[in-house]
Amino acid sequence: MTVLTLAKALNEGLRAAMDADPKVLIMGEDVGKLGGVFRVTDGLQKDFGEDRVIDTPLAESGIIGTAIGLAIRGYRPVCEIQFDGFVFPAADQIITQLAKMPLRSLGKLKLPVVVRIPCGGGIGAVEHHSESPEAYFTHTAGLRVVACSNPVDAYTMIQDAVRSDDPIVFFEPKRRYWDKADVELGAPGLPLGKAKVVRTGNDVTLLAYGPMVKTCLESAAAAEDDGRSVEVIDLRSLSPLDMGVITESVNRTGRCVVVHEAPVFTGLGGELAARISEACFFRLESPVLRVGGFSTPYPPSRLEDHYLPDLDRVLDAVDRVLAY
Amino acid sequence: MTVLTLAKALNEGLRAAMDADPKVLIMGEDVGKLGGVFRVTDGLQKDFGEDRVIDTPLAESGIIGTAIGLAIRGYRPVCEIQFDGFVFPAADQIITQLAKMPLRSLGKLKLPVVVRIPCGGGIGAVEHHSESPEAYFTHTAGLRVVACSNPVDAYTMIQDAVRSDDPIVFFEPKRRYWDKADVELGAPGLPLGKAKVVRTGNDVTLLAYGPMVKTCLESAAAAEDDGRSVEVIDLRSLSPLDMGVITESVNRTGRCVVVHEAPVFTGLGGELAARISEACFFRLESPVLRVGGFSTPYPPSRLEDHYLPDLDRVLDAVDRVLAY
Amino acid sequence: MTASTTGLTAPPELVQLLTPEGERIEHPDYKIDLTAEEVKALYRDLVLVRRIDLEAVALQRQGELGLWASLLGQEAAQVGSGRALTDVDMAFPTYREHGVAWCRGVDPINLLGLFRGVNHGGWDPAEHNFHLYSIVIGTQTLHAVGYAMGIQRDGAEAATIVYFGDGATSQGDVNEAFIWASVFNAPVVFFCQNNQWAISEPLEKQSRIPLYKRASGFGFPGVRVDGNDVFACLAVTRKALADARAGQGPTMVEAFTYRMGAHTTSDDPTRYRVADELEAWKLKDPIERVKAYLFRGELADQEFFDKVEAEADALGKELRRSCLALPDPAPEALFDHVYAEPHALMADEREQYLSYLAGFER
Amino acid sequence: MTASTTGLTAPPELVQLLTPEGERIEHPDYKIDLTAEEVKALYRDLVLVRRIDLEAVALQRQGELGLWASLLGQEAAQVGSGRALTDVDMAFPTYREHGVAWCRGVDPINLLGLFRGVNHGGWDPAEHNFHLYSIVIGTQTLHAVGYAMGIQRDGAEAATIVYFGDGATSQGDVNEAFIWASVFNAPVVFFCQNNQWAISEPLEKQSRIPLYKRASGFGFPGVRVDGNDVFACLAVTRKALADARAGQGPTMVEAFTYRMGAHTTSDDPTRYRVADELEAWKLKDPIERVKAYLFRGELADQEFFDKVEAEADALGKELRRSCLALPDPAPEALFDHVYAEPHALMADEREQYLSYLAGFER
Ligand SMILES: Cc1ncc(C[n+]2csc(CCOP(=O)(O)OP(=O)(O)O)c2C)c(N)n1
Ligand SMILES: Cc1ncc(C[n+]2csc(CCOP(=O)(O)OP(=O)(O)O)c2C)c(N)n1
Ligand SMILES: [Mg+2]
Ligand SMILES: [Mg+2]
Repeated sequence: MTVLTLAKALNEGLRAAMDADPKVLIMGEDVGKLGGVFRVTDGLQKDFGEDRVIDTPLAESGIIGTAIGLAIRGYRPVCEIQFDGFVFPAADQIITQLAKMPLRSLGKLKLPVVVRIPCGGGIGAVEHHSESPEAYFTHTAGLRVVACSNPVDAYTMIQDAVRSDDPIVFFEPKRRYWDKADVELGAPGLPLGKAKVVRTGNDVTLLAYGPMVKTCLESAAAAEDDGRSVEVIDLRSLSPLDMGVITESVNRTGRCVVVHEAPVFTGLGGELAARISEACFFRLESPVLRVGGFSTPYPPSRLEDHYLPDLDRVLDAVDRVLAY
Repeated sequence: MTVLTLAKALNEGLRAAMDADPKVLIMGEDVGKLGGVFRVTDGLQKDFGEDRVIDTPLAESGIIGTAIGLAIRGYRPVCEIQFDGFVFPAADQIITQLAKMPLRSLGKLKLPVVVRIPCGGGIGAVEHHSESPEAYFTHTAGLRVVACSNPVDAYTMIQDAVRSDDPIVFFEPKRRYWDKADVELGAPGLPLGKAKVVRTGNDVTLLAYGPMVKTCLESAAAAEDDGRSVEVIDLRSLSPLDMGVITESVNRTGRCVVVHEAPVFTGLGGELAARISEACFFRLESPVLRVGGFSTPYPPSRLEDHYLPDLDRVLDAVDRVLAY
Repeated sequence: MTASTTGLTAPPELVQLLTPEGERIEHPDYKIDLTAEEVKALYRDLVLVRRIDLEAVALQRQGELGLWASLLGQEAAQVGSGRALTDVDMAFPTYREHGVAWCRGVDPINLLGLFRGVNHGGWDPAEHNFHLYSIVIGTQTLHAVGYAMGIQRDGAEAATIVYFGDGATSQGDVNEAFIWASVFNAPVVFFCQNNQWAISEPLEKQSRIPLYKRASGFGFPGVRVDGNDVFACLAVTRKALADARAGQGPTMVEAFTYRMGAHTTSDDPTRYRVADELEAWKLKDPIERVKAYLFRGELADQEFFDKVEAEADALGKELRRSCLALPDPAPEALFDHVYAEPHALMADEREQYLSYLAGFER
Repeated sequence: MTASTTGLTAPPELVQLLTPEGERIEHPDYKIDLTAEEVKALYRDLVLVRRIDLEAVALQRQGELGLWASLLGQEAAQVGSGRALTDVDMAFPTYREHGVAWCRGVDPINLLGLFRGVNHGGWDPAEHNFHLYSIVIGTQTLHAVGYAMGIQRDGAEAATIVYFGDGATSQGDVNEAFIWASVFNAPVVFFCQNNQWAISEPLEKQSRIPLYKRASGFGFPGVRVDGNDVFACLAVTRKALADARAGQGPTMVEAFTYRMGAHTTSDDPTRYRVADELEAWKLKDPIERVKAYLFRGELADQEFFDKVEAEADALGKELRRSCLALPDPAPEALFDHVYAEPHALMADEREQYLSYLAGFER
């Protein structure tokens, strides 16, 4: 076991993936000498060379578009989008090409492209550096969307993502990059599509992913002091959802709160609430509540503590579902 | 009263808007001599000149980006995106600029830009010509999103949209372009943000917008033959939602089905289901069900009848909510 | 913007090896030596490709296809460039490269399947090194550059060609593709068929200078070729591909041609362009000049022309037959091939829908 | 890719009017006649702008700003171009144009507010004809072209200038902006500050030829100017703006300069570039050469320099004071200005959140 930060766990995972398969490439802005602005690709260009770790021109559409071409030629590119807010110039290549080309080819083409996106707020950044654009991609059929929340998952999930033959949007919780945990290098993890109960409880189910898992765990711990038994599920896979784990839990607790940083309106929380409301209709003792970002652009950093779900807002929602 | 097709109603609405305000411009691919591929801008360049009806280079990001610049200079551009599937090259300008710039300016800038998008399927078209991308925009704070479903609304809604000081994504149901109705030229309509009960009923509420309103009305008529009283609401405004009209209805009927062509997963139906489940928790006798596109890319046209919600699928959902 | 600034009148910089009258001329940079058999083969390609196109237009008119994008007038650009490719080269088309598809050996029924709506393409790009059609303008240029970067990494001696139109040159993606190709010195040929129109918009809406000059702004060569001259298109593309394979990086080829038909079968060009233009371009027909050349040089006799005509008739007939025989996809095809690996939601939706359908049978 | 192909060594095509040693030289196309007072005013701008920047860096180090993007080394490019603008011209900046903001009369506290995180900009673009900062690379180039198209429609005699970096030239948007500007002959000056780096990536990752040549591919003039020479930047930009106002369309200006500091205060340039380069560019400092020129020509005395220094000290102090005094926005500001007109969801969320907050006070 080695103690690794989440960023370093991704780095080790990428290294393992590159070692395992010479077709794996890394491409993006500043991923080479700099090792990426978060150092996730630190040292990889030095060890694998400029042909496999490619500093690209400053153009996100170009990054995804050429990655698709490389994938058609048999490569497995892992693309870094420098910050969440900069994925939109690549939206067309992701939505109309990456997601749809495998079907267009009736399965003759596989596009094993991973799009890594550091996401979320809470780091005091300027505009466009704190967003949570996952719903744009979960709404895009043809993509898989996953989010890691801790170093252990980060290490195995990135390897699984690289190994998958489907295009994957891979969200990394940037404010958790420096969180540490014991990671067993070389060991496999829970499969990519699986949700994980990260804390068991009986009264309420909290659903979260990425940066909000930690927040929910802290909320659950605080709720316990008030005698409330809160279960926390780390979704890990946002598309598709692991509905089995989710409904088993909510059918047991009868109450559910979904927590994410993205704006609530048409966010993933709506999908979860709708599905759970249907799947657990006779067991739900309260509506599924959602705690998330407001329906505003991500605010200036001096307001982000108000914008982001935190322990208090999660507990407030727990109170409210319990009050039904 | 004049009998107009939906396309012609939009044309008359645009003409009225251009007459009313010399700052109103039209821009897009083929909007000039050709009058747009659906003829919505037919004759406008002839009457208002090339400076006000601008055939643009073939670049959607350019269309929205320059429209923003024109709006900063005091113009009110109405942009045409030729087909739903071609809005994605403009995603960045819409999401990071058009939607966010007013807040960035703390309200000093208004961006009265209308982005017209012919949307939806059912016309036997090739790939990218039949999509329903509304959820990408409803999830984008800073935008208003509306959809017209009939000539009467089309005529007034497009004028209201042009008059609004907020950026608006305006969806037009392309397979209804040739539907006709009596339109009173010069008359105002229901305000842009309002939903409309287009058929009253007591047993189930159907929520729809754009092309699916007609489908739902037909379903409601068919259901009546089976003795079921189905209410149909045309949302008209997708963001924000007119929740008052919606909850009043669902609280009355106790049952609700949302219908849209877009894939269900993380679509607008999820948002509606989540909100209604919360707002009408004690009145709902069944979960809110959703009928929509599958979680696949829009299929080849020989499969679209299977993909698109139709009378039978809507009735099936009505049966299912009534079976609870 | 006058016609001459955008080069609507044939400019001197145009590479031409065969005049509209079928006269062979020489160009210092582009030598080509074709045997009679080779010229006849090109003629045959041109005729058959045109026939495929005409048959498809007819099928669309009769409701058998949802749409068709005709290549009428662009046969030489497509056959010339298509025949310049070797087996190891890879081609990325738009939605109009039926002639290139033909040269790559792709059965035209595949193209008809797409426009009929039975699938979105579905052929195997690797089988003939011919990628799927791309409808979102310009996207394929980046795919081509990425593919070319893969060729570099494989150490292979091969090149990529990517097709796009005059309108497409305005898209960000196409310009990004120019940048990547130049920065990475990728083995790619940018083959722009300037057919003068992007639906209803004339070239002036996309550029105020001749398109081939765009390349110079990115630091690689651009050349304008008579797009109705199959010899010139072959020679210029061959050289560009050879340069690419030899590590000399990208070239942009502007094939100066004309869209003789409507944009697609849905379009009505009478709304935006004058008949005169069309008449002028008719005199530059890509097939007639090869025929004249063959006649003039007595390289082919009437029997040859008759044989090609008969072959075209047979091809058209066979295409019609196989088009009508195309089966509609089964409903469960909705859920196939969206993902390469098992997918829970796909399985759910599939099962639910099939059981819903089964309900009707009961 | 060698340094010389991308022009990392000063190439002959560089427009320079003042050498690094402070010697005045002439250029046939760019004449400029500056009085001593005018030169002194430019000197003052340069010094004050640098001071604002240094103070901001210090404030960031002390935790008062979340981030700062330093303009160190780029003062001449910004002041030269900024002072070329007339009141009616409009400027569209990136996130680094603090010097241009200064020239436009924007109070620097506005810039600090953004980097402190109290807002995303918030000044009134119309007040000083200086648009908001743009962080998403390249987006503002299209805004500038659209604005210029508005100028055309107004029949106004004005021009637009848009700033962007060497890295930005790779974005699709920037190239689309070139196309639109050229097709519509829009009155816009594309001012590219080539500071040799896009975060850690050297120019070679964006282009294999000098950037100013890009313009030729789009059919308008490009010119490279010594970006550390405030006279040359002023003269070249003035001419480009005058051309634009006179209906001659766009010009691209590449200001050849160097980013002396880190990309932003979050960056660590030691990971990717060598100290030598920095040392070489120190000799080309934009302020020193004006000072040398003023000295050499006895146009200013020590008193003048002292006065400017004192003014800079006062400005820095005042900036610090006003930065520390910036109030945090109230929570309800979250919901303000998202929409211009009343919005039901905004009102709901606002009310709910404020009543939630009120719960803590009870
Ligand atoms: C991104 C995008 N925008 C718009 C369209 C609609 N459209 C289809 S073809 C076309 C014109 C293309 O012109 P050009 O590139 O010259 O190619 P041509 O059709 O002449 O071969 C347009 C605007 C599209 N397919 N993709
Ligand atoms: C679309 C987009 N992608 C990535 C970034 C992250 N980023 C910020 S600045 C920068 C480099 C910009 O380089 P250049 O254009 O040369 O300007 P400079 O910073 O040197 O002034 C990058 C990649 C961004 N802001 N926007
Ligand atoms: Mg064309
Ligand atoms: Mg730079």
